[in-house]
Amino acid sequence: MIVPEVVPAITVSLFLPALYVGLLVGFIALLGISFQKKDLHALILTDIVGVGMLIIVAAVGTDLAEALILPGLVVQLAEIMAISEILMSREMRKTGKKVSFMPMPLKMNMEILKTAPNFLSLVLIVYGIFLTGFTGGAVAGVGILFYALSRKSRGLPFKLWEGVSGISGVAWCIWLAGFLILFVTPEIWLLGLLMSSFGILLKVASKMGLIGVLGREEIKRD
Amino acid sequence: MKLGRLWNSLANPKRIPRVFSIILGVILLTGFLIPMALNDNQLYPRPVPQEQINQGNPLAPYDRGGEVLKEPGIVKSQYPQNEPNLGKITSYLTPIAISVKNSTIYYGTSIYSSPGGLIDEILYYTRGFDTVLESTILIMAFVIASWVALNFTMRREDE
Amino acid sequence: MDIATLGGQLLGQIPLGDIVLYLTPFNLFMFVGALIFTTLIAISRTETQVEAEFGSLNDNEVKVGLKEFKIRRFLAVVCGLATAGAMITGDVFNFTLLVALIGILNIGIVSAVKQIDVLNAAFQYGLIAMIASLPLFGGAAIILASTGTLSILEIAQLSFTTPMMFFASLLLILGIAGETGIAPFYATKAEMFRTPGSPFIIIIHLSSLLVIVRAIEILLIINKPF
Amino acid sequence: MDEITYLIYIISFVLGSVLGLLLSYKKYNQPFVTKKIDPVALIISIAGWFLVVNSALLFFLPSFVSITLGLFLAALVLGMRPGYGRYETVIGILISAVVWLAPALL
Amino acid sequence: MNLMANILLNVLIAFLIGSLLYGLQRKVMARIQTRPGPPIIQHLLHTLKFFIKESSFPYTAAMPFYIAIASMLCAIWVSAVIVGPVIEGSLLLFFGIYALQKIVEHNAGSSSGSPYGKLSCVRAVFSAAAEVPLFAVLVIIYLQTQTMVISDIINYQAVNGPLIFTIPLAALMFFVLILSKSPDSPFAITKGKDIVSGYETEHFGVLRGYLMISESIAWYMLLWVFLTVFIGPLGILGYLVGMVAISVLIAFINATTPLLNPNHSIMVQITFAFIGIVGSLVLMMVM
Amino acid sequence: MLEMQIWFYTGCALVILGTIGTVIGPGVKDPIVRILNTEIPAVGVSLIFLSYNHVLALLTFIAATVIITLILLRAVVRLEEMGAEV
Amino acid sequence: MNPLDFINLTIISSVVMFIGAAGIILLPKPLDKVIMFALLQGGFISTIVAARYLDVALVAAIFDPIATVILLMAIIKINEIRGRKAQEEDSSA
Repeated sequence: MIVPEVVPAITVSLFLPALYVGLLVGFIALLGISFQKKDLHALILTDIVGVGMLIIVAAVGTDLAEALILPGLVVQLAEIMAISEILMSREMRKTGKKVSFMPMPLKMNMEILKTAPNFLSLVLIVYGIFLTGFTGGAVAGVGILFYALSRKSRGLPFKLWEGVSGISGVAWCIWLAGFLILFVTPEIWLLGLLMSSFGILLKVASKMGLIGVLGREEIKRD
Repeated sequence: MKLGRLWNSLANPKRIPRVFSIILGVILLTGFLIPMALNDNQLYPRPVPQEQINQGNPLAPYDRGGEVLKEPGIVKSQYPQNEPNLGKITSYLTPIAISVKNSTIYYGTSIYSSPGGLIDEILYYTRGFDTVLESTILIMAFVIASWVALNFTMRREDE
Repeated sequence: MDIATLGGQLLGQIPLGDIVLYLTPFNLFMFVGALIFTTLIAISRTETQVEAEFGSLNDNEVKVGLKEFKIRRFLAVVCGLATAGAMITGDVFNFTLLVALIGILNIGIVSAVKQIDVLNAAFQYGLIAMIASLPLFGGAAIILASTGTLSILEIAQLSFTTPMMFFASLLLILGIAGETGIAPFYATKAEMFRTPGSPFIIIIHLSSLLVIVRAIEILLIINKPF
Repeated sequence: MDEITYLIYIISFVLGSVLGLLLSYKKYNQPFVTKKIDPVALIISIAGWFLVVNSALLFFLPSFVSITLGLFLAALVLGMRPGYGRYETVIGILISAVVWLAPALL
Repeated sequence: MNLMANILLNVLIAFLIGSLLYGLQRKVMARIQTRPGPPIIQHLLHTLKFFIKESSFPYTAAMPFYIAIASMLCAIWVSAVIVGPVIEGSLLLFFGIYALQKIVEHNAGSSSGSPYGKLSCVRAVFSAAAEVPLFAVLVIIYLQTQTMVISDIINYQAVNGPLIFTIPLAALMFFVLILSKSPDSPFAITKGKDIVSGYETEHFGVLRGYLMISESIAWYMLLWVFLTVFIGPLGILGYLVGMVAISVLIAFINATTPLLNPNHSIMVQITFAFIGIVGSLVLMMVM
Repeated sequence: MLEMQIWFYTGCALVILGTIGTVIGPGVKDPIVRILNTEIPAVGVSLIFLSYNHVLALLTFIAATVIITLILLRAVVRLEEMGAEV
Repeated sequence: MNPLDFINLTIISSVVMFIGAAGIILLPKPLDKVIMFALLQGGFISTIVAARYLDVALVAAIFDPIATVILLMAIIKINEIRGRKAQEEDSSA
């Protein structure tokens, strides 16, 4: 028997320590937030709260738990992104300052930034495509992002940005179609499966990559 | 009147996350007093960790049996009656994945992350609606972030 | 059993794999209500706020720009659909995901405004929403750990309630309170309503109230007081 | 049907009030006159409240007819413009209450 | 009887009695404050008056929404009557109706574009935060009677006596909720006189008429739920007497208390809710 | 089995240590330092995932952590540039 | 029982990770912290190798330098900004 009927004893024995660690981490981080005056620091600390959540979910130790972790991660990431953007927008309105929109320095001549990105990004993207799904999307996304971040060429037009976000919308539709196929006509489940995995891959990857493109767009305006 | 002042200060948006987190923290602490244990009769149970890799299984740690396109893998789902193709996705491997499987025993994770595999089965088939929502959350958060970025933080001088 | 004593007779189920949506008169009413509001919002134009100008007798019209209007309408419609989904879903984790989606959309709907105070409120609300994901998903996970299932229909048929399930539902309600911003955490949300753009911000309020009502049903089913 | 009867009662009460309001505005043109008792209003009020409270005594009428009629008359006085019809109403209620209690007391 | 006729009948009764109770309340308040006060019929006439007045719509309004909202409010309270007296369905459904109603009321304020309506809308969000916990009294009723279906609750009370004796704190909570819905009450921040007429400020003519009709039905329904759930099986006369008594009691409270500041109003209500929920649970544990 | 326990408890220790370090560690007034400290709990969680054999989740988590770090750093740098006191 | 039995990949990597964690928390300068972070990551990767999931180790090994580069860039940039600010304050004073 490859898969046991019930959860193995060792996983059960690890549940309680893991749960307690999750609760403890959550508690410490929440205490930190409640005594924190600065908004940015509170935002950083919420990241740790998310870590507590992940541990609690992981503690269940089944395949289902893992399937629940995957998206939880992505949700956490997306929320941090949206909220940090709001924070920046608020501060810009408050200070009313025009700042150079460059998030990362490129004046440094770092050796790694010249040679490594092409290769690393290629590996990551190819590997991400092989993986597909949420995981592959995240991996390939980091690849695109890293490539965009480290390149010095800045000729990306604004339209392309919208194009990339368009791809992700289309990808979401592909994924939905795949999902529907799985339920409506289960006979061609294989097609549905492939559509779903590649839809999610495209979607997640393009969205992750957007962050990098976002950075470049800002650099260009500098 | 002190109570009135306290109530007024509670209405300050900046205080609210702090108040919320302290309440939540206290409730989390009560978790230590409550007897808790994992109910071992779970859905989708998995084998003992490291067991499959120790056996030299090239599909470790996600091998759930079954044969490609012939025999479904073993999945303990909630409502098997709703899922005519239960386990087939679990056992499915792409041709590339099969070749990877034959060449090395250390790439089980990658094989099961490519189309087919247990997690895909759960994410797309048995609990597909969840994944719709998750990717919707993702797309919405990005829409919001990119919209704010495009229209406020980046092109503010256009206003 | 419990489901019938809470919301009336079970009218039907919509199976989507392991996630089974179910309909009682209560769920159906809330579902239809949310959909009607969403439709209304989708076809409305926004209000114009008229404010007296300072130091003169003129009026100052605060309008919502076309671009802003479009994105906010889009987010509001998605939020309405998510609320409608949360009314009929029959799976704890699915419900928490819908609540999380509602939370992020609520922030998004007001994130496009120009008032600093409103942006500040949106940010603080966002912080709460992120913190609340710990009790929300954590609560669902603890329910899974203690019962071995996430389906509400299955949980309703269990004959026991452990203290662990009680703790989990405590976490769950706190998470929902955080994501939707009810008392005593209402202030962030109320501040967000000061911005123009009436039919869209209404959905923020709609979603939170309906979700709370639904959450009460779910928690009663999970805890089975007798 | 119970509910239909009650609906008729309410409607007759409402109509009576409206009519009383209109008539009283025609009849009196001074606001806030107290201390004076209008004999016509007094009679209507007593009759109305008597019919409402003591409908059981009037065996020749079905009770719902008498109550409908009584509510109409009582409302006619009760619904008068502000300042009028108060003493009349109170006296009407008192008298009918006494009549209602009389069999028990005697 | 035919279901439709039954619904129509109950809605009419609810509307007429609700309006009369509002009128009575105003009269009692006026007498307490040594004013003559309007006739009892005034509120009803006021409502009907709006149907023969000219309707005009502000050009700042959010258009289809602004009109739809008034009829939505009406429809929602009519469905409350259907759930309540007509079919005696689930209390949870009534709770849902109450939640929806909150939204409509709130958006009536904000869709007009008037700053007063806007303020009322912001306050409505505040007050919803307080009223929803108060409505959680339903949970306590559920814990006590093990059902949410109104007819079953009535049967329970017929056997075990009125719930107001077994869970008095819950009854108190519900009473505070009713109090907060009455105009001129210390908790009526959405309709305070400092913001003209609150969310109704910019609704004229037929729309205002609809709003007022639904308010009357709402008042009737809240009192009906209170009496049904806490006092038990009553005849129609019993309902009437109970409603009049509660209205007069609330009029006394309204006449003698000032309007609270929004924050304080909410926190007072939440305090009540907290005391009510915790107290009831403790009482249940003890007994 | 022993190995797995070692990973698990090492992960737990790292998570708790890192959280405490992030909340009250030396020099955390500087947001950069605080973000750097959050990497320790991230590695701890990865270890816990590993000991449960949640390998796919681990893979995704590694990628997501990098992106979260990037987002936070971007916010920090830009806010610093604006001179905003947050 | 030979004490040398305790020296295996698992133990060593966890020790390395603890050293790295302590270094990140205790060292004051951000650049030092980044170096200790690399130590932490190294320990982590060797743990994955000890678990014999080589593909995961591969990905972790690719992400390690990326994370380091991102951190480095941010630190350099922020130092630059702070330096410029200090200069401006000096010149204005």
